Amino acid sequence: MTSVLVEPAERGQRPVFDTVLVANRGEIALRVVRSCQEMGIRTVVVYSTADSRSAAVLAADEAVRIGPAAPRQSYLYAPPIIEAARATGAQAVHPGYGFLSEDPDFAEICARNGLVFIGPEPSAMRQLGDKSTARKIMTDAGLPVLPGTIDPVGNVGDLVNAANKIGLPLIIKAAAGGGGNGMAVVRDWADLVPKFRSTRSVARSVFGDERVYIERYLENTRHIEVQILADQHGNVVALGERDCSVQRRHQKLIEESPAARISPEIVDRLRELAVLGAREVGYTGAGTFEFLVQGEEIAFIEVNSRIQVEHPVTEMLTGVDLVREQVLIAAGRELSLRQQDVRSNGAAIECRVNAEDPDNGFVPRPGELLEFLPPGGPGIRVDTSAYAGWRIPAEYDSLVAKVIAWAPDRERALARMNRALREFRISGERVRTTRDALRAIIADPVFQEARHTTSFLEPQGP
Amino acid sequence: MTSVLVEPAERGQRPVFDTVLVANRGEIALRVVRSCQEMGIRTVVVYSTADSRSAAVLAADEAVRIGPAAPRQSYLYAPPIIEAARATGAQAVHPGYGFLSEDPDFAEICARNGLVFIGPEPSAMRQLGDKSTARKIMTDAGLPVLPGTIDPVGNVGDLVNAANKIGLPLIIKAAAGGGGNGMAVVRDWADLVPKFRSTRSVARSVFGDERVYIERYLENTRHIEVQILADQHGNVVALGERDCSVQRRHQKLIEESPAARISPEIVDRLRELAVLGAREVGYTGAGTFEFLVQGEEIAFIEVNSRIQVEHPVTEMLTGVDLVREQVLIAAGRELSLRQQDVRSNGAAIECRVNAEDPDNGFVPRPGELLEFLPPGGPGIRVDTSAYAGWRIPAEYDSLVAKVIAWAPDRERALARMNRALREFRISGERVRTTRDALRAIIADPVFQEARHTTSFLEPQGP
Amino acid sequence: MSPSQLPSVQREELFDTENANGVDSIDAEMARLGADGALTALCRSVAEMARAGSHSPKRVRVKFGCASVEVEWPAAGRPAYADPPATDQDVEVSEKLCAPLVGTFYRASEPGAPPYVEVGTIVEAGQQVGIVEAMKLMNAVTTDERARIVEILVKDGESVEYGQPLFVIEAIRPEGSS
Amino acid sequence: MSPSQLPSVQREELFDTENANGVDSIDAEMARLGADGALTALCRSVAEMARAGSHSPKRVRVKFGCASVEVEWPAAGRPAYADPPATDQDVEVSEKLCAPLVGTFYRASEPGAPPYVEVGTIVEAGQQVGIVEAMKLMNAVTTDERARIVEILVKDGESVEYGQPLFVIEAIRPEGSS
Repeated sequence: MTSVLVEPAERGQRPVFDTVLVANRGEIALRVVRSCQEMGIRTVVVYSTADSRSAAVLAADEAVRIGPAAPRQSYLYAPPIIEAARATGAQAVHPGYGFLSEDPDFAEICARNGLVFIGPEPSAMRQLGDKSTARKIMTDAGLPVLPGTIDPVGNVGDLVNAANKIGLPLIIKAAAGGGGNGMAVVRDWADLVPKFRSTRSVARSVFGDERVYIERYLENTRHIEVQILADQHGNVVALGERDCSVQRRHQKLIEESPAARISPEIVDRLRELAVLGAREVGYTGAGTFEFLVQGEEIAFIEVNSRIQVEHPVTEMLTGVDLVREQVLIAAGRELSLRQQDVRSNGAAIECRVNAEDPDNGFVPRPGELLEFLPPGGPGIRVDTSAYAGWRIPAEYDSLVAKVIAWAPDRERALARMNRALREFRISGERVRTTRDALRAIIADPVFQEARHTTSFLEPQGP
Repeated sequence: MTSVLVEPAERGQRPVFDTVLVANRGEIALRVVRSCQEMGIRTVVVYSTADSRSAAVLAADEAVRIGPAAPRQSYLYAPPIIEAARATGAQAVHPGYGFLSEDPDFAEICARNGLVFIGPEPSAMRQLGDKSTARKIMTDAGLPVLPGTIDPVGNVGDLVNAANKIGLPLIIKAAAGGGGNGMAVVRDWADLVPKFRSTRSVARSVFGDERVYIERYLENTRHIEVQILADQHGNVVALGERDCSVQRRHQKLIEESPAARISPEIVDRLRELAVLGAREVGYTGAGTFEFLVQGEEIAFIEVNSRIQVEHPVTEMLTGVDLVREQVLIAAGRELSLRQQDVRSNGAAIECRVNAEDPDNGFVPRPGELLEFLPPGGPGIRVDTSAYAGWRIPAEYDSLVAKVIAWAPDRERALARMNRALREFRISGERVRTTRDALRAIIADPVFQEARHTTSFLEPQGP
Repeated sequence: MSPSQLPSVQREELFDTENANGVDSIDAEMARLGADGALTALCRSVAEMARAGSHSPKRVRVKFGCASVEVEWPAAGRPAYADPPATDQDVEVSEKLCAPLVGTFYRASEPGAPPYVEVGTIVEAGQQVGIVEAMKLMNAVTTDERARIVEILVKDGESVEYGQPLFVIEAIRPEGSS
Repeated sequence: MSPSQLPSVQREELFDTENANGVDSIDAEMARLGADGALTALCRSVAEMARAGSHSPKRVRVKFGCASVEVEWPAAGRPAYADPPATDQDVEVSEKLCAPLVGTFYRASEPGAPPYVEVGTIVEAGQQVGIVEAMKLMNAVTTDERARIVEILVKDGESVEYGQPLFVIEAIRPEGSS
């Protein structure tokens, strides 16, 4: 069944893509399908055998089974995805987040096969994907980075020299790492060399790249990021910041905007820096610049060159459909939005309801959902691909639903989120979720008064 | 389980109600529960035996079964509702829409029992509930009304005299009528007396009040209404208009705002008239002034002295929580919003997904919902009390879910609504819904170009 | 009665084929069949009636003297959140006296007065056993038949909902019936 | 369902003949049947009732005197939207040869060449029966065992998904085996 509507905003303009292939799964695949359908674009969703009845597959115009459940043979495996695009006549590929979304090789394979990769140029992705290179470029562009090594640390001698200059605590990071993996915090000189060795060893086995670098580790910081959009015509717009300080296992659990108790001057500065950085690498598409903020101190961490899980927070505040903008930018359109047109209204917060056990280190607890009744009503948006009777696959990440609450101010947004989480009926055999843990965080005076930092859920530090 | 949050916006202020009783069912009962919970107010939902497992009952802090399925013995029957309020310690009663919401006697019973009725004063409700009286008052206030009789028409002689002055077509309306009942359009002089007699007869038997009046009938009009809020301190604010021209059986099916192709001057005039009329009757609470618009001609029809089904359209545009405002006004608070603060952003449209058969005059087709997967994602709000496995009771109205779509402009709001309706999976044994009929209307060029009128779905007129 | 209504089948309804008061003779007849034969006859009837319907039954309960058998089938393709049996049916359970409306339950005509009934009291058909007060009106709770009060479920002065069970009673029937 | 499938029935519980209620003649008759006879009668009743439905029962409750046994089976019926059996299992069905990856299916080595197989062709284990082309690479489709081609499900040049059935085959095993 195809949409009966021609995308109205495109009337009289040259057509955007006729068909877009979504190379992802879960809620983000459905999210991309939604924007494409609203634009009058036909959608093809690829799926593994574990996702046969996913909501994205049900909603798409067409679906192609590309492999077994194992990501390496399906969502991480380029050949069947390209083949599916060819077979269905897709002109563009949206990679979502995770999987192949930040893989410059995949972007190049798409290009070689005549497919538009909906994301930045492979060269920009390649530079930003390597943390050492990204640090170097952003330092050149004038972004503050934490004291640390620009070049990877190759041996213990260099390590000790650099560490002496930087001081403790410091963090050892794999250059190829990401998503909370391949990093270790050193608080004691005795741990320096052993943690250096173990991190290199992990980096070698997990990322196939043993290079690590070190930098000052800031305790009790806030993690603030800036959403940008950049077109192929040199226009870069910062859409606003998101505070993602509530994390478990270095992974975000709650995101909100505006960043509470962060001064407008700092926020403005972060936006300016993000735009500066994006121009420096010739960034195109939607992207996120991540920073640590401690008092008046700002430090650039990294760029995520894709759509973020938490992008709806910004959409709720600005009314901008970020996935739509990604598609338009990839099609070569000029941004219709200028910096001075960006309006942000009220406050929004996102909670990630994951199939995890908060009482046991947030270990995944997937299974079949017997009861699934997401919240609704005023100010509530839910992005999910789950439904009652659906089995959360054990093979992928544990995100089940994103609940986003908007209200005129932060306090009411928190009250609304609390109401929504309370209303959310979700249960299943063996399934446990973060729902109640999220409610507890929302109700915590530390969070309510915005005195939380990245160590809020992990008081002993990572 | 009670909310762990104190309503933040009320901090340091004198408390609003501790407990509110919701004297309604279905999605509006859940809607009221939601706002109350966000305000830190405990909620009690009353329910009939047909609604034991309704989503409102599940979400409420407490629920009291007040009678069997028949409305006259439950939702329309004051004694058990008052008793339930007493037993649960409620201080206020929210009547929702329909049922007892516009019954001044019920409002008085509440007052006599020490309960705050969340709605206008009984005197205002009484005046506005009688169409003849309302016409008189609004004419005095300077609102244009269609040529017609101010006083009810008592006999055939008066009827013919009045009809000669007014001309054809005209409409005969029961003074006590409402919701599309008790009205007849006369296009032919031969029909005048028979339709007068039959309408009186219907009015007598249905409303227990045979008084009818007549007025000019406008064909091909737009039905535009204005949402107002008025506090007990003389402040009246108009929050914006809604176009509700798409109707079946004189009942609304699609509502949107802004009213497309209606000049800003007309919209401004309607807002001014609504504020004028509200001041005239000393209106308090949330209310809606309904008008017919044809070209530059405006005619006041009636006031709905309660929350409307389509109130989310205005909430999406303004960010104002209308139910919250109702509660605050009933508690004696002054409106925090002034006319100059009202901001309206983008375009919103609501579609009513009813359990009805569009191919057979929209007759109700309730039953058990086997599949129920409402849409989500950006710009979509769903208000429903349904879920998979729930049986839509045959005893009540056929509304199953309200889907509201917001976007920066009307064309994108329509595209978004089309996407959302398409995504909406709803089915059940014997159940039929308006989903596909709504999609067809959204896709109709007449509607897309906003050339529709109240006779859009009934080209032959009512 | 249609087979689809089988879940609420009462023994009397199933076998009272001749007249409303013929319970004795049917019971006697059943007794003559012997336990085995009677059970066989009973279950065959139930099974046949169940098969006759266009839908499968959801639950069948057969009560026979001190023995009862209840079989419940899964709802075909019924998703989560299925409604429990409607309360309209719950309140029809003959062994309970339920509140006729929302209000406050009282066991006596006024404070300090002796309660209408105690556990073990035998009441006649139509006899008042309690009061539900609503909106300052006293609504008598009465029995339909001669019965013994087995249990009093609600405390004096407690709020009750519509249809909330107040008493468990046991009907007392003429000798020979059960 | 046969009585032997009644899991966890405690015979001791069933035959607690101490009866709180007055034993009428039927009950006395039941008692006289003895433990075995009564059990048989009850189980037959259950079995008969269970068969009345089109599905296996979800719950069976047997009450006898003051003893009761309730057995509940896990829901066999899945709720709406249940996953169909995973395709990982589908592709293991021995009677079908499925696509090893997404691509274009070809019956012959090149355009104009004779097809690898036709319906009725008998192929040896490991023999190529078709090609799935993906990313300009030719992936051979082969059989695991000696078999006869029963049906060819996909046309030459058609796009196929991962795991999509291409051929129906029938294994040919040494005589004596089936």
